[in-house]
Amino acid sequence: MEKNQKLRVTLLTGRTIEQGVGKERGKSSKEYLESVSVCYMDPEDLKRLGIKEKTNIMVSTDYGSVVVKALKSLRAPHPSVIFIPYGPWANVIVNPETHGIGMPSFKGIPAEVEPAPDKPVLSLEELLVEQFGKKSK
Amino acid sequence: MITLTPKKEFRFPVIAECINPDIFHDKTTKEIEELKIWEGNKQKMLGELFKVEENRTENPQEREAITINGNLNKVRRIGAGMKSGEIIIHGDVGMHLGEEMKGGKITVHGNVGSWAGSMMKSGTIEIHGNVSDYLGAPYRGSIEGMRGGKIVVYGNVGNEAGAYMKNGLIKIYGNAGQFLGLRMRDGTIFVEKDSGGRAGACMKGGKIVVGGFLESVLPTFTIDSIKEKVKIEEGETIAGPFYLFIGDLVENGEGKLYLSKEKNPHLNHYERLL
Amino acid sequence: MTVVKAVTCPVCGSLCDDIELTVEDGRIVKVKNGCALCESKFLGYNSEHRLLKPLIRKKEELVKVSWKEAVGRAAEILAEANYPILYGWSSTSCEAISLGLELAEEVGGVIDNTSVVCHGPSILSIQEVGIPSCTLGQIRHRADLVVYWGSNPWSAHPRHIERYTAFSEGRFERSAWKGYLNKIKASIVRKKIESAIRRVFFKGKPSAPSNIRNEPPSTLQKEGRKLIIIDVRKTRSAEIADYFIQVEPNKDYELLQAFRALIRDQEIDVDTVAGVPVEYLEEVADLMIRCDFGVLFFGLGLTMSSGKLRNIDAALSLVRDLNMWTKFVIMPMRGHFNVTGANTVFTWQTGYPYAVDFSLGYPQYNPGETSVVDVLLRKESDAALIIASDPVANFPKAAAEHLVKNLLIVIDPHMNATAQLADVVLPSSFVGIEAGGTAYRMDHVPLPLKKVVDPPRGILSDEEILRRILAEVRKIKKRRAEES
Amino acid sequence: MELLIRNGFVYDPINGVDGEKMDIAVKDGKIVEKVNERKARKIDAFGMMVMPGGVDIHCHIAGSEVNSGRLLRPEDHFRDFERKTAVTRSGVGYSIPSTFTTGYRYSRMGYTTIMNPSMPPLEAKHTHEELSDTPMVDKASYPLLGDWWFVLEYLKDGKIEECARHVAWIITSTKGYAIKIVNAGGLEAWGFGGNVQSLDDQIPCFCITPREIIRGLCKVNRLLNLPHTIHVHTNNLGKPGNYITALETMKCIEDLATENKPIIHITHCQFSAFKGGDWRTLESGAEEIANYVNAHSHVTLDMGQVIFTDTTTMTADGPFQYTLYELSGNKWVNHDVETETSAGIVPFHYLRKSYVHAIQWSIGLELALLIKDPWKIFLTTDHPNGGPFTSYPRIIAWLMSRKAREATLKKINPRARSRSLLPSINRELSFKEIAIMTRAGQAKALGLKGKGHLGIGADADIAIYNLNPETIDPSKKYRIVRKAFKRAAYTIKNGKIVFKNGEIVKHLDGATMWLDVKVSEPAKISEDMRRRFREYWTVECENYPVTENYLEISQPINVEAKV
Repeated sequence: MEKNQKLRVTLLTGRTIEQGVGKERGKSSKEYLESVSVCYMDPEDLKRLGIKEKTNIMVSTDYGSVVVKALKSLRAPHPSVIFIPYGPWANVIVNPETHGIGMPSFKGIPAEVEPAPDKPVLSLEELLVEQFGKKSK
Repeated sequence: MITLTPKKEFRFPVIAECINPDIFHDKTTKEIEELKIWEGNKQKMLGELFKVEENRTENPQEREAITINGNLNKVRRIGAGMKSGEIIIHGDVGMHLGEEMKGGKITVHGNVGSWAGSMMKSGTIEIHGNVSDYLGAPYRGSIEGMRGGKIVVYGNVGNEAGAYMKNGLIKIYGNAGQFLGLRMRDGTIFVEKDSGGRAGACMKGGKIVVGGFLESVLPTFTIDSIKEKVKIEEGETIAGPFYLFIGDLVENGEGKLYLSKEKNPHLNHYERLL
Repeated sequence: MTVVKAVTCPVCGSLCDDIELTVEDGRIVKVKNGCALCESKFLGYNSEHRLLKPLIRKKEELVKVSWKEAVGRAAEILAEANYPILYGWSSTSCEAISLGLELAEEVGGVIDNTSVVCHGPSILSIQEVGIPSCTLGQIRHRADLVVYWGSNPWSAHPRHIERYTAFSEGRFERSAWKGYLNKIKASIVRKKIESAIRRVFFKGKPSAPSNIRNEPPSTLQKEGRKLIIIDVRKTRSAEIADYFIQVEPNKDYELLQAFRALIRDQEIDVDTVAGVPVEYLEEVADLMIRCDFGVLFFGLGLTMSSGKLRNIDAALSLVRDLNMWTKFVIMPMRGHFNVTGANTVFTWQTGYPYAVDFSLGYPQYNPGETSVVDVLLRKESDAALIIASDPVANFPKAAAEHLVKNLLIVIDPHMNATAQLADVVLPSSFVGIEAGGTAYRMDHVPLPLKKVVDPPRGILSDEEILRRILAEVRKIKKRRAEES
Repeated sequence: MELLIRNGFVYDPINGVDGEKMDIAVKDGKIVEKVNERKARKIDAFGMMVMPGGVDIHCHIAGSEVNSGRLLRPEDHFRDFERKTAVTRSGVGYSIPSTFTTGYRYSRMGYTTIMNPSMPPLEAKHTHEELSDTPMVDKASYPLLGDWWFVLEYLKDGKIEECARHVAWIITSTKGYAIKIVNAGGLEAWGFGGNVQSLDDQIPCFCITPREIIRGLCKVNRLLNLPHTIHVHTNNLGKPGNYITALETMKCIEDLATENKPIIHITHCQFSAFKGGDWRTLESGAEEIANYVNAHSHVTLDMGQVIFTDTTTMTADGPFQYTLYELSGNKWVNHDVETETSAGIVPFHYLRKSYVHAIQWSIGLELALLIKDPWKIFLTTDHPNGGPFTSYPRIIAWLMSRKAREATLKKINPRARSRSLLPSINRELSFKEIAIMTRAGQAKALGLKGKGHLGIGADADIAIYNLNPETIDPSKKYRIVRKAFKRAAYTIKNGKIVFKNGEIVKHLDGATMWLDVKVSEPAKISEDMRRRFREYWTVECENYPVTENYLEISQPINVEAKV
């Protein structure tokens, strides 16, 4: 199979039970942070990228890029559809446009995925600093 | 002629329905400066936010006109409910421009926020720039869409332009967003370039003409025929050919959706049904 | 050791109120009847991430201060703001929400709740179409056709199916649980046989399962309750369904409109809609018309994907139209445990369910204009109070970016991303565990939230914190009025 | 605090005072014999009319259906708003005002007591939360019990006393005030999309008829000794020909009446007084109903007057609301409540030029004018179903002035005008009769001892209107009458001036009245009850009752039941 270095996909974001459980433990909890800095992909798509599960990948949209850990989806097949649970990582790359109704676009966003084995998944603190800079008044 | 110039770059929303030729009419410059206006949660006077200048002119039509120069993208409700006169804006302008307008004319050389011409009854709005969403559409929960008048946009428009339209004309020389002419009952919408998906969703009547590309036609529209040309308004006819679709079936609608045959080759599979 | 019965679970919009908690030495040690989310909350809420002292940002660092100082600073920020936002509210009590509205009115702010980023579009469509709905018990007693669309109850509302729908026991309809068990058994056997056949004959990789072209099974015609799941991906909920329809991403609107045409027996010019053959859809449409009582639950899969409010518009219209033939109802699957309550209290006090702007001294409502994400994207606010929510983690980056530039007050029991970037952090008790109140279930049934244990020393409830801020704001305004 | 209202023309029909010039003394929130003239605050009511505060027996102002209506209709209220003032909260108005605004607007008209007629027991907390946020007025709410499974099952088995005990339990648990019956049995049938068509239709799956429910609950009401009668929204409401159902409903309990006392209240009777086979041939059944009511003393009614305006209809009558949706094509909300009831909402515009709407307008006024005894028929619009409560002054004008009626008659659909009975009716009501229909009669029908009159010991809820009965001829100057009732000169609640000079001057929380019904053997939360709870509802029985903390000011009324 031909191995693409970049894959064009549709990004969905949403709830998972792991994220729900983690959230109730606290939004700084390890469970929560680990449950939302991942990306579920179709195993075939992983193959197309030429990577194994748990490799870091970079997901990019028109609105930003973020590094998350690729996980094999248990609910395949859904070729070219990737899923990132709600959380700070997903929000870097979702579409903020509300089209006059108050709601940004959290689902069905065109995105690109590429392997990023050498780039780390940032911690929440690092991500906040990267995205918003240091808070100073 | 009254000329208004913002005294600063606005940061908070400015609610300026007092900027209206009917209200300015017969007022002195000082009286205009004292009109109430809101900036954020503080009530101010127009003169605190805008420099007001009067250029005397004998031409009665010009005398009624208001010219505004500058960035007004935070300024909402300009010309809301106006019945006559003219507003000319050089710069971007905020939401609800000319909402519930009943007459007169607004010209904007710049971009315009959402709900421009919302629930408009008569008059003209001409926009030489882009417009955000809900052009000519009604307020939340209301079915009272545009009832008359004319809106011409030379740039692009966002989603749901012409929603619930009952009469009048919207001409867009750029692209349109999704749900163009949603639930429209009558009137005409013309888009020279491309339209986003779901054009004509739930329409019951009226006419939508798309001169460019439309990604897909809703499954609840049926192909009727191919038309060589279509009339936009008195004295203006556009040459086709156009696919004519009728819909929306889900509302037992008889709306007409004209799509350029040339720009939409992906729809040629419908021809087998003709 | 005491056992507290009939506790309402403050996690999701299902608001299960049959939770039994065992309390020992002021700590919850055991949870009975709850789902994984419920257990996680009751057993894990008091984690090391708990905020125990009010904090104020001084020279870049958050430092511990007294309640007086923190509340004073918060009140000062709000009283001086020109266009403050007050956001969150869906995970606190109606009593606190009520005070929040009073505070927003007092400071001339924009108050918004989290429905703006979940079921806000649903509300906008309800305002155009209406909504035929009911309480959940009605569905338990009567529904013989249950459809979940763009919603994954198994993960987001884990007890929804067993308490209220397909697997619940009603007066006129029985649980479909047994049928489901049999189906699982059969499928295990089938999988074993298939894998044996593969091992013997092919020795290769398994052929791709054909979910996308998944024909309606004959069991769909059976008597009794049926469960249909419609989604863009095969969720855990989809696995227990009698029928799963996989819709192409962003094509829900087309599918819904096609159903609307099909139930009226109208011909469609195309062969497939949203990737599903029209003949399959006809069968499902037929099922919808023939059921005695149908229900369509929808989730964020509909409100968030392309079409947003119009997807809901189509879903509401479909269900309304179905009432020409049978009884059919529809309900949004509300996420936060009291997001319905937030909408409810907002509406009775202001006339509008969310996105209410008090800057002109009276309530104004127009999502897209007065909604918090739009206010942030337009960079209009200058101060923010965030309660029981974490917008830095939930909002798109561009919105969060402006939020953290505001003078930012956070009321929350836990340290979260927003609190980390706040100027004032006010630690609160957990509503429904350490503080009582009222919450509304997704079907608008109000339920009491219990205070089961005491909060840590010095921690106040949301209600009390807001009351203090409001009193302080009034003092400042009075002082200012006297000065001028 | 003491207050002395001097020299007003006092209308206090319960105490037989008919426009006499006298002083009213108030102390500590009650009417007293006299106060210390030097210390008391004085109101000079010379040339004005003094009445007990207005009482509204039936207006939908709080709870889940009202609030769904608010949510449904931003376009109804975005132009009609109230700014925050130093004493008042902000809000929005028109047909379904927000809670604070509701209280202020009632107070502005001199009303001080209002009854919210439709409370789904399961959602009673919601109703009470909203009532607690409705300032300026005392209030109460009627739980919907006509389709409650417990009622259907006990009545089917003939267990009246058992039924009564459970009704007592639910009234007290939901902090309710009266038994409300809406389209008896029809709402249960609506659970599967059905309805009942007559008093003798069987209710699917329950083997009982609407007649049995109405009779049963009427008996229960008597056993429990409740201050108000059963409060009935008839079957077939809103359907042509339904005046027969209304008559049958009144007749079906005739034999249960004793001592010439009312035992049933037919609410918003206009909607149940349609004669004719279909909408085209619709005509008024007001005369038939009035004849019956004039000849019997076991019935009271309220009008449910229609106003030509855009409003929002909302009732617990789910099937009726669906029909209204089908007729109008407007947006539609349905909300069925498990084991208890249903609800529906449809925005509606009553048009002068519509034949049906004009006939409806005429029916309401005909009822009020043809029924001779004002103690039997009360002024309502079934707010907001016939129109918002803020239009009461217009109805007063129509009732007091033939000229006012003619002015409107001229503008309505000509065919409806030709069929209207109004041109043949000369009656013009007096101020005394208006006082009965808007306060005294309503309070009496409700069994509210301290309301609707100005006798010693009554609650000091008083309205003063800027009208001089000696100089004004309401028949001719109906516009002045309308204006005066629209905006009281003073409204006094609990002895405090809350409204004057066109402004709310004091924000005051009213009490929520409810019945603490004492039965000899209360329905126990037994294991059996618990089990049925789990089976019937989706909440635990511990979480079902409305605890007193939901009532801003709780005012229990003790009732000693006969069971």
